[in-house]
Amino acid sequence: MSQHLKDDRSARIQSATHLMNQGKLVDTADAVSLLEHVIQPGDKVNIEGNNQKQADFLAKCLTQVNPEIVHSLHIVQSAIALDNHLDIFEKGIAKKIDFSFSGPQSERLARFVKEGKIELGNIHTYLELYARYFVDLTPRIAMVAAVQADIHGNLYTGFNTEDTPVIVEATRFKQGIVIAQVNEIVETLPRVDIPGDWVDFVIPSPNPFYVEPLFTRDPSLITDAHVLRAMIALKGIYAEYGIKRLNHGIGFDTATIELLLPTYGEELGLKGKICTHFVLNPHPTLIPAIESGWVESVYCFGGEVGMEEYVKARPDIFFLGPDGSLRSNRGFGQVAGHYSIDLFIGSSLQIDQYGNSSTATAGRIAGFGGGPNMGCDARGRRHVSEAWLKCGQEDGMLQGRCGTMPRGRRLVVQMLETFGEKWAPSFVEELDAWKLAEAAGFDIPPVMIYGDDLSHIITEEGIAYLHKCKSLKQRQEAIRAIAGYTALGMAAVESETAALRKEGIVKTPEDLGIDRTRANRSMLAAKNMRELVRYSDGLYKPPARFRNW
Amino acid sequence: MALHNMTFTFPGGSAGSIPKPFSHTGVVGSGDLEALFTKADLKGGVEAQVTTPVRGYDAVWEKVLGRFVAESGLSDVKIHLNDNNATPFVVTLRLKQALAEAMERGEAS
Amino acid sequence: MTQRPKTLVGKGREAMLNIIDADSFIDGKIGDATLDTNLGPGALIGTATMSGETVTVITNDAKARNPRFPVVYAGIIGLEEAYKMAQAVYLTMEADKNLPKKRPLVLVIDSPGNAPGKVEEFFGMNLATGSYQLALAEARTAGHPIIAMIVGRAISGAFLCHGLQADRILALPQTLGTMIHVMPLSSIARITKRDVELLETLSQTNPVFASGAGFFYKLGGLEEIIEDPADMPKAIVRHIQEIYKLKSEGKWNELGPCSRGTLGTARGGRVARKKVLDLMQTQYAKLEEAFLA
Amino acid sequence: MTGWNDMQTRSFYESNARERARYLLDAGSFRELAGPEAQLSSPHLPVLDEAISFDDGVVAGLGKINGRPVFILSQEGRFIGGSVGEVGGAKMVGVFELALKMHEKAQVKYPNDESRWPAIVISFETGGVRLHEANAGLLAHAEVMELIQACRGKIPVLSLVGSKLGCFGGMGFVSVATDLTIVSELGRIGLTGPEVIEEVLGKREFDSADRGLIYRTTGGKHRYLMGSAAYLVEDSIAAFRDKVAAVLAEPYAKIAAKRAIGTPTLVEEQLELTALAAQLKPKDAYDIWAHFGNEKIAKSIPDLSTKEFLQQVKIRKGGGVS
Repeated sequence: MSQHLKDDRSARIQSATHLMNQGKLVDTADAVSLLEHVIQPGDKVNIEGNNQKQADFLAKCLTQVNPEIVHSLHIVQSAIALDNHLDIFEKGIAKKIDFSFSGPQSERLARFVKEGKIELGNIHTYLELYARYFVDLTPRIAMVAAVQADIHGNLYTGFNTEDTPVIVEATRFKQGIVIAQVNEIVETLPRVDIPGDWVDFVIPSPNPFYVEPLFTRDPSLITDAHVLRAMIALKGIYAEYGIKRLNHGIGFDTATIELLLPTYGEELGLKGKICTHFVLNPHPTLIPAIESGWVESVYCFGGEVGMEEYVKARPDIFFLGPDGSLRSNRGFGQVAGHYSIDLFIGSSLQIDQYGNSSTATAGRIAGFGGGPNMGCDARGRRHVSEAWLKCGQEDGMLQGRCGTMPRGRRLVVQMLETFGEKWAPSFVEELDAWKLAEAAGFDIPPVMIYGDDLSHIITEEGIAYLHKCKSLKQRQEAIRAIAGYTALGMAAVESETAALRKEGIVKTPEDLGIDRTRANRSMLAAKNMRELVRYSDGLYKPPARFRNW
Repeated sequence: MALHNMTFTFPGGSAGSIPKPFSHTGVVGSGDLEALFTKADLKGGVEAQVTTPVRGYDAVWEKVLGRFVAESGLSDVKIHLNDNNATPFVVTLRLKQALAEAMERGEAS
Repeated sequence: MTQRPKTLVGKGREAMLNIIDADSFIDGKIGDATLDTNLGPGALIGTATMSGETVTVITNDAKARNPRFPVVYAGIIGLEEAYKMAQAVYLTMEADKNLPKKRPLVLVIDSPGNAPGKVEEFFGMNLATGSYQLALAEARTAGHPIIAMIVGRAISGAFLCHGLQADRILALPQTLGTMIHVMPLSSIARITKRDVELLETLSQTNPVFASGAGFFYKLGGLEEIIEDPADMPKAIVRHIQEIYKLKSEGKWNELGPCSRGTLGTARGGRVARKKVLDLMQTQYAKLEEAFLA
Repeated sequence: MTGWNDMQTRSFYESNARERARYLLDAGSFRELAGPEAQLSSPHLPVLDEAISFDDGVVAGLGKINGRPVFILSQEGRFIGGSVGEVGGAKMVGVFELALKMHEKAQVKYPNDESRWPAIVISFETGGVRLHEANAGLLAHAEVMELIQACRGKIPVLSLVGSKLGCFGGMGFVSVATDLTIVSELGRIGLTGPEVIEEVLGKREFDSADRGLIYRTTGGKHRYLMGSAAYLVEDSIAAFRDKVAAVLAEPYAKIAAKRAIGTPTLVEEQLELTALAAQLKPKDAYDIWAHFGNEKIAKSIPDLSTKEFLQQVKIRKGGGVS
């Protein structure tokens, strides 16, 4: 009985040996047949779907299996990104899902859940899901993507390693089966990212796997409003706390901060004092800061299309393999983001009166990705940094929880305009996430960052230093004070706001000594993609749709 | 259907009117607006006229403009805004930039 | 019972032959010069007579297809066509260079557009259509009467290229299938994200974006609508005589594109244009002295 | 606020229409005509619920460049794509009419001093006709073409293209019909927009999302290499201004000698190029660049800086079949 998983694995592999030629290679044409041989009904299956890299060929093959042979699968994977990822539910091939993030498929996913086509397990953060791979969501079958393989199954995942190590390790070490789609078969790999004896089958894919240039922000789309918010953030938070170790998210707001370092940051004399160590993808907008000597270290969750050569040429900054190219392991990236950064800064769609925020709307199940693991105070953290300690010492409610014991605190910052597109208010009494929870039958509303983890909010009205508040009531007042002309903001009481400003819990741009009229695009270190390329000495090669020359 | 027009009047402050006969700032791009300040004898008051495709936010416009007028201390100025979906943030930003330009003496426009 | 006139859309050659004196067309010939008739087959060009007087005719031939440029067919004006048209205008000027009386150019119009191709953009379709327009504008001021006769489609860039530089523009009515516009309302609705029904309603009272000869008439976009195709030769000859007269009297501001701007205001169609021009004149008058000092 | 000197180093591409108009001219010399204070916005947009602008997206005015009177027109791409409507179109017409008027007087007053005669500078940023008032916009194009011809032999007319939206549609031929065009590598000039070409030819033949391809097809470097743009300058207001000033210091005949179109000889030259187009059947602009002697650098041309490009490139001379 204790041999069951091992025997089952051997039997499944045995059933497919006739498809193998030359070591572990299986012909592209036999891919569907292979899946029908090794996958059994009810299996937990991971189709490597990452934030960026996609095992798209295998995802497509899975839609083509005979549902009478392969059905009722339980999909456990981080990102639901491709149409094919949901097509298998329509065909009955898969039944249940546990995942992290579903950006582009979020509307369809919500519809499928509502129509009963999908049994929804849980929505996780990346780290949570990886953790569960090793506890109760271990894949029986993993279908991963790599750049190159040899006939022995050794894999080179290259620039975009992302989830591959964690998936393969969880699967193979619990007697599961690992299938890899690879862009090409070579004799010698530049480096081995996954050892061959952890991989069972290798299939050359007809096209290179799909990678989305998710972190490329064209500076020409940055507005004066972004510039003002970035100035507020730099002066009121980065400089104030001396933030050296941090994460930046995907949006234009943080891209603007990156582009203001060599200009406004320089002017404020902050070089060397802030933004020295990043945990983030290789953002093209970070190039000017790197080239101006601001940055000492960058660890990446994944790659970014076009940044390959640039990253390779900056071995002092990025983490490179022995072959000289980037190794990006999302598992380690998320751990670094959870434990070793002093500031997380992101944007949200909505913030409620208590400071809880969410990107969920009634018709979309978007998931969480990595945000919550960085957008929280890491309760298990014990090492000290200046910024962390200062923020903790300012905590207005710490005494109520810990007595006289000093404790640090991560800065968790939300940066947003009080109104979004089409005058949609960013500050609301109640999050739309409640409506989604009701419609989709969740136990609790999906919250990206909880109010008690949030330390600061930046809007055009200024900064609310929420962690300084001594009560929930005061936090609510502080939120209203910077909520502008939204209904919530209109409810602000002038005398309360004045008191908060006096206490330094709310600061307006004027309080911070920021001249709003200087907030314009001329402040950007690079105003377009071409200037980013110039900064990189021609090493950055943007994808076609971003190249305007 | 037709563009939405709003007119508001505010009590003026003590800073007086603008030095030039008129001052213009901004571009009516998507999510943006232009502001035209004109010197006018309004018995110490300020008048603001807004033209926009956006409806249903008259109260917000009034607040935004009222706060700007109060903070600026202007009087005897007519403000015209041609808006194309600018958020209150952008409106405030442009008003402040327009004021800075209007108060500048030097070069004639 | 008289036979109801038929549409001439797609029949530029037939329309042109109906306009000129019978059997008078000489393909490719202008003065002593000869055009390469293989070039730009969509542009049918030659010399003919009207009421016995020599004219140059430039016609869109929708039946021709350019073997070298695959997007040029059905009356589309391509690179070759536009340069050939420009060549014809210069040859016409050359032919009458030493004569006091300059022969008319009659443009027979039935084109859906300029060639929308990649190769055209590489080499510059803008240069080709611009060349022809400048040539026409030059010929006009050199004394050649230029008449544009819209018999089919006069659409957007094609109309600008071939037609709008004329001294006078005449058109068959919309009932005969003529199409004059930048874009059909359905496309305007799609691109401007407006309801097509709304645009249709608005176009009843404002001619500024609607399609059709009547609306262009109101805007001063054309001088006259000729109800019956049979009347085209007579009307063209009449306009040619008027143009000769106006030019001899130096009344240039009653001819050509800018005069149609004034005409548009007079017909109640382009009122803002005049307001702008008047204000600019007034403001300029106050500045002129300082700038000439 | 930012002064004239600071604005000189500003990106031309980034600058709005009024900034371009004001800072191309001598400091403090710009006088706007039919400016925003006159509130001459389009009468056709409100019924369509489309935002209006007090300048209708065109800045018209008068100023000086190194002392010479210069009429200026500057289009604003951010306002409905820089499209030409009735009011904006009329401003263009008005500027030409006034320039012709001033020219008459100037040549009487200063018969031997061209440097005191007016010039016209147009900074284009447009996709052509404004569909909301399409017919009026179309007719305005024809008027401007008539007036460009009317200025020939009298008034230098210069086109500047280096703004975000480039210069397309009918304005594509208006710009090339002037005496000469000054571009930056970011400027784009054409007739048909990329989306329409993709619609006609298919995505395989022309992918309108491939911005590099669009630049190779219509961008400043290509237009300069092909000879339809006379000068290629860096992307700054000063670079454009300096080139305009240098051009306007030349006698008119020398300026007009740079024309891309408008003479029988130039038609013959373009016809030769058209024959080359038919023969070469280029898939990409690279093929054309290589044909004109740039085989070795063709592929790297897009990445070259303006300076490197000007040093290395071989531009087309005369006709096409060489």
